[in-house]
Amino acid sequence: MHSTRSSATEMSEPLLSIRGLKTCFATRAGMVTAVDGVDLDVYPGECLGIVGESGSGKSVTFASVIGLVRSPGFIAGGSIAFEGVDLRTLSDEGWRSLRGRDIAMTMQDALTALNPALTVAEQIEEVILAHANDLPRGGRRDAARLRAVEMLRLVGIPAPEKRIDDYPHQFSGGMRQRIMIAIALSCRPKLLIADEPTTALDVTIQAQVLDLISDLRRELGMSVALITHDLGVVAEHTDRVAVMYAGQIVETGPTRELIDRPRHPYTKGLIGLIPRLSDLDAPIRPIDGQVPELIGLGGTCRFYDRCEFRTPRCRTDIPMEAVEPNHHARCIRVNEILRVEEVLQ
Amino acid sequence: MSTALEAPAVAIERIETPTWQSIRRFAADGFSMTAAVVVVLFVLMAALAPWLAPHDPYESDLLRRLQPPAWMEGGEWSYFLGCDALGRDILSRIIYGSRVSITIGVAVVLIATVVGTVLGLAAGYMRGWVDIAISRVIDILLGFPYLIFAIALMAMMGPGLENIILALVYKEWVVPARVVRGEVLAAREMEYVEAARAVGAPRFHIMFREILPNILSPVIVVSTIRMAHVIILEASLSFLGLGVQPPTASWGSMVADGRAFILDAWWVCTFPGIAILLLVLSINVASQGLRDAFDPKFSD
Amino acid sequence: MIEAPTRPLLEVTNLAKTYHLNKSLMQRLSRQPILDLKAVDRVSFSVGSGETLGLIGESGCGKSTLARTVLRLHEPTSGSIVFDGIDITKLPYRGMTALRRRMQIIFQDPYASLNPRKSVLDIVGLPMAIQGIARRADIRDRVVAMIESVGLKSAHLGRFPHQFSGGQRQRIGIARALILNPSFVVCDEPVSALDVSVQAQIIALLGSLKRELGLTYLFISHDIGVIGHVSDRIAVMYLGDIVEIGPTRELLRAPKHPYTKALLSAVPQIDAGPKRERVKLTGDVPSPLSPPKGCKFHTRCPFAFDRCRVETPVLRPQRAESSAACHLLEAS
Amino acid sequence: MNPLALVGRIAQLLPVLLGVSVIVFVMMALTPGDPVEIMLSGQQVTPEQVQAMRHDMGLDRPPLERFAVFLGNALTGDFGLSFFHRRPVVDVIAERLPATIELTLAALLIAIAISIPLGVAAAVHKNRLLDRLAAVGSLFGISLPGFWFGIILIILFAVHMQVLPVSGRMDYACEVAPFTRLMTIDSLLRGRPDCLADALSHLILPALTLALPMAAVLTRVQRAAMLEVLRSDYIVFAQAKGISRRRVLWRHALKNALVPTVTVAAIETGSLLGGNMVVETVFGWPGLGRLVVESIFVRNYPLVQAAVLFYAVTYVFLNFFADLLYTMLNPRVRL
Amino acid sequence: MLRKALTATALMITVALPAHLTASELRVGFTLDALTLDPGNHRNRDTETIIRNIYDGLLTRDSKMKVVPELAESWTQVDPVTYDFRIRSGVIFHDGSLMTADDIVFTFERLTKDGALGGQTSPRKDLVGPVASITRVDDRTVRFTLKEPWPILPAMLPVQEVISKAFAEKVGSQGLATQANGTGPFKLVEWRKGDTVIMERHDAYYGGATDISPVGKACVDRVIFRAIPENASRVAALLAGEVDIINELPPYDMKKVEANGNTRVMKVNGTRTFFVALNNGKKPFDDPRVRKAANMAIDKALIIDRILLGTAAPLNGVMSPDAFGFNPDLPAYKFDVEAAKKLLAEAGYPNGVDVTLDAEGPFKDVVGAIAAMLTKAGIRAKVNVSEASTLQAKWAATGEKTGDMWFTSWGNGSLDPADIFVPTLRSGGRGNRAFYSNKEVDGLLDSANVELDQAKRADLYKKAQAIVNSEAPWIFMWLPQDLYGVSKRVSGWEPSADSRINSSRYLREVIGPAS
Repeated sequence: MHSTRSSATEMSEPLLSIRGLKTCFATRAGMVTAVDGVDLDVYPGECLGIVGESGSGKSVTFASVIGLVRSPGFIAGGSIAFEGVDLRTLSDEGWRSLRGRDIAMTMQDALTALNPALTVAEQIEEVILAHANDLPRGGRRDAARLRAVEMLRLVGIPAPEKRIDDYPHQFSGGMRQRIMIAIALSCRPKLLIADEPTTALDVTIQAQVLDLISDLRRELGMSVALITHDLGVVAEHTDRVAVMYAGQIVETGPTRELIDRPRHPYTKGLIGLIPRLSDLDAPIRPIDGQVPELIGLGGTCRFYDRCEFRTPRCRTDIPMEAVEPNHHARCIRVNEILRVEEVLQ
Repeated sequence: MSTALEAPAVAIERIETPTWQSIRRFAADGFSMTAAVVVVLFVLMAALAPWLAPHDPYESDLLRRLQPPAWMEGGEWSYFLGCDALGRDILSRIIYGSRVSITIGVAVVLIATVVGTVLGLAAGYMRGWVDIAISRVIDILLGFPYLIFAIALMAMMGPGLENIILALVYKEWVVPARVVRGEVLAAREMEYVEAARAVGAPRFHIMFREILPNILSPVIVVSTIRMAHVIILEASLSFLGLGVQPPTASWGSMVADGRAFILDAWWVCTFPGIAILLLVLSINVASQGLRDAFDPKFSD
Repeated sequence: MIEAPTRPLLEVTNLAKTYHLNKSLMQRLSRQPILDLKAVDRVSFSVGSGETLGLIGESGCGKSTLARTVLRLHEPTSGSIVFDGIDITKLPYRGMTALRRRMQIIFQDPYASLNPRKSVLDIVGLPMAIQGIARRADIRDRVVAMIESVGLKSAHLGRFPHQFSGGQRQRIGIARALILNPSFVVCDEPVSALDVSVQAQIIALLGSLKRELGLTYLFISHDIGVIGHVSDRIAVMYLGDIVEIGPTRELLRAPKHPYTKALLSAVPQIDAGPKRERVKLTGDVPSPLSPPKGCKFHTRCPFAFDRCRVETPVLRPQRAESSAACHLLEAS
Repeated sequence: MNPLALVGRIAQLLPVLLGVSVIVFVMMALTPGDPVEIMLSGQQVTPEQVQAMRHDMGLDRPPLERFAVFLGNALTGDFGLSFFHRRPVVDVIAERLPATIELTLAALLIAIAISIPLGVAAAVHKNRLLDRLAAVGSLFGISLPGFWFGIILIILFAVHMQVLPVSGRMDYACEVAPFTRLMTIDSLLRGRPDCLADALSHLILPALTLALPMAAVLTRVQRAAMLEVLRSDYIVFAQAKGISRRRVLWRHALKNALVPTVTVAAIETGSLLGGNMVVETVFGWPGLGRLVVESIFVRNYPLVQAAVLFYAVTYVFLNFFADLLYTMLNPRVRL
Repeated sequence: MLRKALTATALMITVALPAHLTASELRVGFTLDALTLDPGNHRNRDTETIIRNIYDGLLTRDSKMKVVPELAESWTQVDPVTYDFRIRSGVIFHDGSLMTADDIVFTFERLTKDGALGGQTSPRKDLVGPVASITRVDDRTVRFTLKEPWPILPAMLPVQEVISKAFAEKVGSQGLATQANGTGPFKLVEWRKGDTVIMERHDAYYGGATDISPVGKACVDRVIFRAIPENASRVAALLAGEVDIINELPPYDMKKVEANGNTRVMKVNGTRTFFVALNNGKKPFDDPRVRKAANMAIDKALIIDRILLGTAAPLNGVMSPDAFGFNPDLPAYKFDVEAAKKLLAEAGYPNGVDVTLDAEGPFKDVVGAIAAMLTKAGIRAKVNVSEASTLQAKWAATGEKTGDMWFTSWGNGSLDPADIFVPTLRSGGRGNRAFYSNKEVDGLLDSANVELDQAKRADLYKKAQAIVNSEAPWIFMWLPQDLYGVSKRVSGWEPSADSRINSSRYLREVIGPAS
């Protein structure tokens, strides 16, 4: 629905620019390369969807962006530029002032992401106190509280001035998700990383929360990186989408175009296995096989084992290829796939 | 078809049971393995005491009363750690004393674990009045301070090895019982238990075949930790004069006897104490390794 | 009253399941409010032989409790369950054992549902061992055949659950449920813990097994897309009640109950093209511990009126074999 | 805090206390030895006097009747006369209790002061040197036999170095008017730094002996809890907010990670209270534990019964207290 | 006032200096704390030792155990059952009231009347003997009338202390347990239960027994009894100068106490006889030959030398050499393993015999040595260490008599045979652990009990001792000395055979603060 990207963003410089990002985890079994050579841009004001199954590296990519890859993970290579500054060179203090103010994050489950032992008030106020320079001296706490109440009102918590002193567990699941969003947005960040914001929610609540994020994005003029495994969510709420598989981006492009005309076999498969209510007779076509282990990969297309289009030529590292100016795919047979698709239709 | 499939089906693959994996993890942990080796050495020492001890641990020679260890003035190499107040060889008594500590530690924990596991299983799985009854008894026993309970029991039953074991078991079973009950309460809600019920598995099967194997590793881990505890408890009882009968050597009573001489014959109570510390420390280190190996989620 | 299109294999009448959350004597004596969780509140439906009845609802609506109560894994508080003409509501545990051969369950969590200490052979062979219907060697043959038919290899027989991926584990669970040749299988969210690509594999497997073995499914899910694709009929649950039940196409095309409408319209759609008219719900699902009076949905229903706050609507037949419980429908 | 929960706890206490009384009574009744004989051992006495004393102690009544009398009196707070002291049991226990409480509290404080910072630091520096040292230290701590360690401390500090007193609770020259009867606190209240120093010098060794094993346990609990908390989503989320590291650690993490430590500490305090007779014996500390053990030896039934009941009540209330703290630290739980 | 002075002094010295060095005081490291402060409501010697510094008795003993008048000026035995005590005048209680004959009558009636202690009977009743009545004859005379002759009455009176009637009636029996108002040389300052009893000088003290010089007020300001049950701790406290006198100095530590320049060992013959009771009623010790063999199997001298380090006198009978009626001519059983074996064989045990040797924990080492020696002679003794209470039950005169041997002891604070011989060796005696029964001995003891002529009485006991020696119902062991560690800062103090530490009587020349 909000799928048309304004030409303004197309022209502007990217807010966030990731090049060749490589993030590894040192495990007992060996070095797991969770993110392997990801290039990604997020433009001001846009909503970028990142879609993929669990283990595809979508969350780790953005954990790298905000500098919170959990031990034993570490960034092994590449660059992350935010407004032209390479985040990998930041000091601890630099990170501290970036997080929450310029880049904010929401997590999958607000129940675990909100500190159960602290009141909602404290959890919102501390971000405001940490970043806002415009609070009046002497009355910083009161001002922060006022702003916190405002934020809660903004995300649709009824009677926020009464409920602000409650603990997270006293709210329902949907309300908690709103509170988490309020915390993330309380310093008006330029980029919001929304990591599976609705997976833990029921559909009726999910719709409310996604609408809220979309509304706030427009209202605050921020960019959103929406990480999800649900293509339906992507289709309805993002401008552009990047599909990840086994640590790599396999396809990226404007949302509608990518869904209507997928070029990578995995994207195509993914779309094919979504049950469509509008067409109950359309069969669900499973992708055979399993996601490969992320240890010691390389030398072949990662989707090779499961691909119905595979050829011996695929047994090599495949680069991203532009199929249209804004549409890239990591497959050597993009054009043939398009043709097959057209034939089928 | 059956004849064709019988052999190869399994032969193709090496089967790694979860238990075996845990054991391999344990064996790979050098620190814990060292501790386990020390524990084994202590057990061997207890078993081979008559051959290892340089002297008769009961042979008293008043002329050697409080003779200092070998390296001190007045010491002799054949009485390496010196002699106690009755002129008995401390090293030999320590070697023999390991029998008491180890026997009691193993016996108490073994009996307590079996009893506690069965009662804990019954309480946790059957619930209802069985649970109420067992839990009440557990509550009551927990209300007693451990040592006071054991001391009172020892006063009641009189001294002796069997009585110490009983006195400790009477309260010790509560520990595995509580652990097992808690684990069972969690395990009985697991879907695999429901799956067994869904095919009509009898209660006994579910308790002992489905649930028990899954809660065994915490039980084993707790048991080893408790063994260390029980050994200290026995030593404490012996220290208070409620242990095994003299002249049987017990580390706790050796420390107690030596206490009268701490002003200058420090060796009498120092060495048996070190023996307790070493054995208990080894068991604790090994049981921590066991915990890490059996329950990797604790491992950091 | 809600008849299945074919001969009913399972008939559930006024089934209710209540959990007493504070039942200790002391809590009662101290006059704390009694917390009774009515997980399932007098529900009636039937499943026809060979049919798949889909049960959909949001978390906490009581669908899993319903499934387990139907199988007598949980004891019903009231109502009756008739399986293939036999009233099993009050059958003792041992009496149930023989019947359990014919009614099985596939669980949601592929991790918790397999005993981690048992090999595939033991897990899949357990139902046969319990039921005592085969010798050990025969069990093995049967297990091999079964796991091969769910897409595993006979070489996997001696492996332990932790050596399998989520999808493979779910296949083991399916093999276990089907090894006794049951006629009725409850699928309790069998795919919700799986990744989308694996989800599709399992749905396909369940579909083909159904056709091959002539199974009857009670299929539970919170995902309307999955339910839509597997079910012949769909029942929608809200806070322990069935609010609407009807043939799949009818229900999806023309939902009658406002909740069903909202549910359908909330599902994000991948297709471009005309969207379903959005029925926006406000607020959260009330706690099942203190459900609203009258129609339980009235707190969130955009169409609620005075009567809804007082009177509980009952399930009434509508057009085309559907039934729904809503005062609005009565009025029109 | 819900007052009903308190009522519930007290109601829960009753069957425990009844059970404990029955067990103590039966144990005492089955124990050989006659308190009168023990008192009079080796002294001239006529059978009539023995009989009179047995009558005075109520020992000439049948056991069941004795139990009924004991229960009836206990309900009114009367635990009878201590056979040996010939004074009310309640008085005798009350005299000894402050010493035990002071020792226990001191040990608890030391244990907490060691374990919480150490546990947090070990978790933060996981697998680094400090963590390893803490791990080895706590393994040593839980393996220390208290009675032996106490003696070694005495040998070191009192006998060899002679910097600390060998035993006792306070020098008699320190006359501090009793108020709380905890010597350290009374010294402070009365403004006697000399007495405070003296009380502390007596307190430090026994308290340390008791504290080290407890500190070892608590350090491990604290470390494990902290590690678990540090892995949780809310810590990542807190970091993502850009607040200071100190705040993340001490406000977000510690408040949650204290919950298990506090629970374990409360329960450990219970076992400390009832398990310090060994240390009291070694250090000549005039506490309750030693008194109870002596009383068992001399078959001073009324005192043993009352003391064990006291321990049971303490145990239940410490658990209750742990739950209370638990709710304070973890608002999710409501009693 | 004193407190004020003390505080002032304390302030003058630096805080770090131990405050106890500032006053002239005597600090006693004592094995036990007082159980109660009520002189009439205990049967505990240690308690009495402490109380005796606060309360004086009608009579007392000097360090040679001679009974002398204290609160009484003199006493006369009117006839076998009547004693008159003349009371000293002008004796002041600590609260300033005057002691009268009424106080004495009250004290002894409280001890002897049933139910006089708030419904209970004093456990000390027996120690006053078969009293028929105690009456006030005049202001200064109290008469004791007995139901039957009891020659040891004067010997027993030093262990009873006189209380104030008015005070007792005011505070009641419960109050007396923790408060004190005596006529003794020291007033109670504070009792820290389980730990310390602090007393200060009673300035209005009448001066104490006139037969024990020097007479007068206590010369130290304060006396402190501090309970240090652990032997090692008590010794360490002495060596560190924390206390001035300790009791029950373990023999092993004598060397150290002597080696320390500031302390010395003081010894006195105790009053407790140690022996191994042999069960005369049961095989194998029903045979006197076996009992004699056991006596010969023990190298008493070696044990005394090595374990007790020479601090005990070997005994051949039941009585202490210091006791009334001691028979010095008893033959000793010579240590001779071969002879013992021979006797054992004669008795029908050529292959030896297996027996159990019971003992309490504190005597473990001695008993270990005894068992080893017995075993060498063919009496294979297995040691069974139990608590005192368990053993007492096992060996009770009314019990099942299942034991073989018990290493035990019997105290005799009065040093009169009536107090040890009768209970331990008369048929059916309460302390007759050996279950020994000899009609002749019984007859001798009974006659001695009513014999008023002390010389004749002594002869009767001597005869009885000879019989007992020849029949060997026990293995006769020894009479240990009481050992005290005493600071050299204390002078003029002598230990007393009754284990009392009477701070007033002997502490005339305490050197004040060590400088």
